[in-house]
Amino acid sequence: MNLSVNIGGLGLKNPIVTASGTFGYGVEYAEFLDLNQIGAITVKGLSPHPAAGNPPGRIWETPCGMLNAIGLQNIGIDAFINDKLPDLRKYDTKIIANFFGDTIEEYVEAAAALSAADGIHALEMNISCPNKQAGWIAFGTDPALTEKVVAAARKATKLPLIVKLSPNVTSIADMAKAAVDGGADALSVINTITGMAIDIETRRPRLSNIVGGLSGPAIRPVAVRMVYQAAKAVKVPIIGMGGIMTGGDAIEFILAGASAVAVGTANFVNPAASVEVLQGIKEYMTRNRIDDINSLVGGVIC
Amino acid sequence: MNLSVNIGGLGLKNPIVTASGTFGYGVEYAEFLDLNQIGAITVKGLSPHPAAGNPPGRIWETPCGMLNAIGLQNIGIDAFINDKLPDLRKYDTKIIANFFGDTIEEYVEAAAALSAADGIHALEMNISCPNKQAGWIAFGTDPALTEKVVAAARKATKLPLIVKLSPNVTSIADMAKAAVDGGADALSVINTITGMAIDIETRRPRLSNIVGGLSGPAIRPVAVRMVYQAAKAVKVPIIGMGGIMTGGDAIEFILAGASAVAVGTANFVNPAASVEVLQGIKEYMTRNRIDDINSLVGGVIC
Amino acid sequence: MDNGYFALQVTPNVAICEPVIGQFFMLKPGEAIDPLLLRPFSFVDFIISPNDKYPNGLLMFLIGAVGKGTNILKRLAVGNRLSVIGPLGRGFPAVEDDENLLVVAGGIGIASVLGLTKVYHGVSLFYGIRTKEQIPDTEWFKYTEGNYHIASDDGSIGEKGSVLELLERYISQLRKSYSGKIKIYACGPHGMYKAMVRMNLDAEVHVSLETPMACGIGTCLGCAVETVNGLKVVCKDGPVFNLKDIIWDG
Amino acid sequence: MDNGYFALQVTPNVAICEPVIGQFFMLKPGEAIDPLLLRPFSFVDFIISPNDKYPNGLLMFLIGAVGKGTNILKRLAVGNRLSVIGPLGRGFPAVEDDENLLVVAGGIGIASVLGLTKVYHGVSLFYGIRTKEQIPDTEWFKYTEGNYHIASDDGSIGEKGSVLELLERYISQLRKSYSGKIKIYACGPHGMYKAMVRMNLDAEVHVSLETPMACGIGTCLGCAVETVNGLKVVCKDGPVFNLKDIIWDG
Ligand SMILES: Cc1cc2nc3c(=O)[nH]c(=O)nc-3n(C[C@H](O)[C@H](O)[C@H](O)COP(=O)(O)OP(=O)(O)OC[C@H]3O[C@@H](n4cnc5c(N)ncnc54)[C@H](O)[C@@H]3O)c2cc1C
Ligand SMILES: Cc1cc2nc3c(=O)[nH]c(=O)nc-3n(C[C@H](O)[C@H](O)[C@H](O)COP(=O)(O)OP(=O)(O)OC[C@H]3O[C@@H](n4cnc5c(N)ncnc54)[C@H](O)[C@@H]3O)c2cc1C
Ligand SMILES: Cc1cc2nc3c(=O)[nH]c(=O)nc-3n(C[C@H](O)[C@H](O)[C@H](O)COP(=O)(O)O)c2cc1C
Ligand SMILES: Cc1cc2nc3c(=O)[nH]c(=O)nc-3n(C[C@H](O)[C@H](O)[C@H](O)COP(=O)(O)O)c2cc1C
Ligand code: FES
Ligand code: FES
Repeated sequence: MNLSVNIGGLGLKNPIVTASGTFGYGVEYAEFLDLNQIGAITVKGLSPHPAAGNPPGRIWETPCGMLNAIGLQNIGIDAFINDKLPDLRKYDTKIIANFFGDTIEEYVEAAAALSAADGIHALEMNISCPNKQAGWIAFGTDPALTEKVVAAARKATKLPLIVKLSPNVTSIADMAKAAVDGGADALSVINTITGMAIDIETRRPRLSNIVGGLSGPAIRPVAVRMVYQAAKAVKVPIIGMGGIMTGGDAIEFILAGASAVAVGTANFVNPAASVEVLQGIKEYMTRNRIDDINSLVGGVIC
Repeated sequence: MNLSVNIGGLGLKNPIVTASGTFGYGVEYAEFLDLNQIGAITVKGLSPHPAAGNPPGRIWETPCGMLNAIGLQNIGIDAFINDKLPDLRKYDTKIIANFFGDTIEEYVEAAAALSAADGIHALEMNISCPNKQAGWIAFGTDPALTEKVVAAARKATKLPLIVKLSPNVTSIADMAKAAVDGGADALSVINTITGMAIDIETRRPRLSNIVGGLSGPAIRPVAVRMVYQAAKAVKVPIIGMGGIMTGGDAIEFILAGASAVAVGTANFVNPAASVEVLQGIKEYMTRNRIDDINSLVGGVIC
Repeated sequence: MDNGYFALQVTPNVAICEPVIGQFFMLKPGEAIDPLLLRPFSFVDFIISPNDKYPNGLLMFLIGAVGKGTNILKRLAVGNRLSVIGPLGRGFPAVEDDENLLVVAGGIGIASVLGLTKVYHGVSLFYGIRTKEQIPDTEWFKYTEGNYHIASDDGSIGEKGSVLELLERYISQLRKSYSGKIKIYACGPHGMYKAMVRMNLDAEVHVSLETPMACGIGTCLGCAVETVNGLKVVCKDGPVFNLKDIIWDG
Repeated sequence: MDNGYFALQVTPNVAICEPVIGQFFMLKPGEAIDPLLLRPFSFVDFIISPNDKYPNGLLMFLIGAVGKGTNILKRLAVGNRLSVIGPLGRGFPAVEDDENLLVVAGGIGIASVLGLTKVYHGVSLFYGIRTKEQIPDTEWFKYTEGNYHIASDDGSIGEKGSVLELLERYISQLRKSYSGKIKIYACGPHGMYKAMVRMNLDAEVHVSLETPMACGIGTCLGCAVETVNGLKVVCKDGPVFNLKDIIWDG
């Protein structure tokens, strides 16, 4: 059974990736599962300088989902490279560094700094966090600006560049095209959907940031649709994500057009979710006599 | 306790509305609840001519939600006026006629025909159905076209004109402004979010239309956020909807900025959901010593 | 019963209308919002006249645990509460004295038609299943007075093969002595119905259709099927339809 | 027990590490995806050494049914399976022999600190509740050797009013004879902690914080609190913090 996939130059032994922000810096999960078993680990979003993130009131559970407004808290690229990467290098899995900046210059700075480090196999560019200010959000919602910031980062790295798209847009196809025009080797689809919850007793938003990002099974139908639409719009491979809990969910994304899948919120529900999703994929393939996972990609019959 | 609200000229005895497409033509629910108790009934979307809708494979349940691609099947405006409206007139509740057309001309035709009938108190203009073709979808996603089609319908009716917005947009605030600029007296926020599900055994989409609209509790955080953003962008009253199951959910929308709320998918789960939501609102007001529901509108403390 | 099917007894807390075989009820699996929608189920039997033990009668269901909702129903304990709406839809039409009724069930479809054997005592039942383990208590076939015919995919019970072959043979046998109207009331997978269409049986066939449902009362328009008379909703215009009226896709 | 609190016993199917009082476990209410996330709970007691009945020991929880997840836990039947992660976080620091420990609980906070009375036999417990009905079995207070002080909002048990007043009086009494270090280990609503800050108690106060959690292991960064040393995550840096380190908003 062939499970290996190629994501814009990044070869993975299997299509299971962990979603950024839901798997820490990876090493924290070593006690719950064998990290060597998963295709790639995407680490928490990194910025050139450490970021404190939003004040408390950062998560809230909603029907079959959760809102988060962590605000991209992270230890910064230098600390990641010095303190976390040496440990990560010990595992036989690919490391995808998710990154962001507050300006185009910072995106370039981040891409360059991460590319210089040893043991990072690909970059995932986050232009789609719903917890940032209106100006920033345009990176992920205005196609012209998307193309511009992606092109700038593209020049700063030779690593496979994956651009992570926001679902909070009218046309995911247009955004996908803009990212590819900017030079993306692959796309991650989708980041969280902007949502809000209010405590009716205190009348305050549940999140200090007022709005946050919705993730989990609740958003899966939206994510599958966007993967389908993005895959029809561009030729680069797609990492599909949004509410994947089981192998069957992963197959749904692959049939819709994803070449790999990322497990996100499910890691909180079960720290070993990623390997269980992989197991489920294998069982499905065995049951349906499928030799090569790549033969399923985009296989939905419409 | 004052529960009455005014939605752009439409006076309701209480803020409970039924969402279009989830309450049939209203009369079907008379055996499950006292229709006189609800503020308004919004009927299934009507078009100038009867419409057959999409082929079977029209609904599919998803985590805490459901996808539908009914495709706006309806008996047509004439049959509604002749066969359903006489029965509806017997009830002491307001009737909102939800309508759509395939072209601007048809929108105008529909608005005019419904305005001429006796017993319709307001029109809700649907420019936001996710099961229509790309061209049609622009009515609800391109602000310029939104303004244009709303302005055309505006001229065809003297009834309060409520415009129902699509959540499948980058900026709900821009869409809200466009609808108000076109002459909307009020807004309904939100229609369903476009989603997709695939049967991994047959590899076929669960819906014949491939994509459909996601509704139910899963989408509530997105709907609350959009009501909040729309309410900040425009001054007209908003009917909030999306996953309301309980009185508490309704209060969340009201605090976010809705002047009334619509109960949709919940009617399928419990045909008497609308009156139970009303009951829950009353209990909340009693417990919190609130005399006037209007004092809660937009009351979230940010 | 541990053959994949389980029995569920519901004691309504208000009086219910007497249901017709082929009608169904919507049941909510649990109080949670996931699964969100009620699920449609036919009844296998009911007690309608109030008695001391069941002041509002009793509804009996036979359910196959196939997914999320049915598995929750399976785990219900005595005393758990359920939301129930029904009886809904249109059941099997009445059979006249001069008509010959044959009942056909495929798999869990037995749940929808078993009641016919009680109403029409001694009627012939044709039952197709995958394997012996799946069969509910044969006690259930008592009203057929021994007049039942089983076929299983693996031959572990009854004849090996398709129950439709048994049916076809039975009909040609019957036709030797009987020229009146034969009615077939069937419930099974849609594939079985399509096979029946191809067989062009010398009988009037009524089948109970299964589609996903949301409202169960004809308002959501979600359970539509194509018929020669245009789109119909299974929950209200059906679930029982004349087989010849249905337009099958693919 | 029907006072809003219920007891839950969990028999792990693998050996667990010996937990420190103040640590917690994440429990998944049911197999469903709604509620989605595990819920954090301290333990009131545990058996760690394997015995015939409990080969992997036993965990005992005391839980208030306040919402969706806790109500599902309340309805669990013997034999139901649960996902459990733990012990997690940092518990209450060890108390030295020359220190005087006082334990304070508000409402269901008793669940997190009751274990201290077993570890530090005879320690003084201060317990504030709304009303008599809420109180768990007084049998639970046996390790205090009678040294417990109750206050209720409605005066239905113990003194009427705030348990913090009892505490304050007790401390000033104690100070007449004792000048060493007094440590207070507390668990209760955040309002109680803020009141303790205002009272400026002559003691080192450690409290267990409660926030919504997703991962419970420090990776989601969702359970952050502001401290004088910057943002900390409750699940890993806590849940026990020195009260003076916490920055309260509003
Ligand atoms: C009128 C009617 C009467 C029925 N009577 C019975 C009965 O007496 N006993 C019984 O066991 N079942 C009966 N069914 C089928 C039953 O409704 C489904 O098995 C049930 O809804 C599946 O729910 P689930 O949550 O377990 O499955 P899901 O997790 O929702 O899905 C599991 C599988 O079931 C299929 N499915 C989903 N909804 C339906 C549906 N409404 N009908 C058929 N398949 C569906 C899906 O395609 C999927 O493959 C009846 C259906 C109808 C329409
Ligand atoms: C370290 C720690 C230890 C705890 N130990 C215990 C214990 O031993 N016994 C016990 O009964 N409870 C304990 N709690 C609180 C318990 O986790 C919450 O009561 C529970 O998560 C609520 O879940 P729910 O689904 O019933 O409520 P929900 O339906 O999710 O919400 C109901 C209410 O509970 C509040 N809430 C939600 N999550 C939490 C949370 N994590 N902490 C506090 N309040 C919350 C919400 O604000 C809401 O008002 C502890 C919490 C923490 C963080
Ligand atoms: C708590 C949390 C933190 C996240 N942080 C990041 C992040 O730092 N960078 C990023 O690109 N995406 C981040 N995401 C988005 C996820 O990577 C993923 O795109 C999204 O959650 C959808 O997948 P899921 O439903 O499986 O969680 C975060 C999600 C969650 C729930
Ligand atoms: C089965 C179904 C049919 C619908 N039909 C219509 C329609 O005809 N016109 C319309 O404007 N909205 C229609 N809607 C959208 C609802 O009115 C509502 O905006 C949406 O479902 C969100 O609310 P809810 O989550 O409470 O259902 C339909 C929704 C469903 C589920
Ligand atoms: S289930 Fe709603 S119309 Fe049939
Ligand atoms: S709950 Fe995830 S960091 Fe604490």
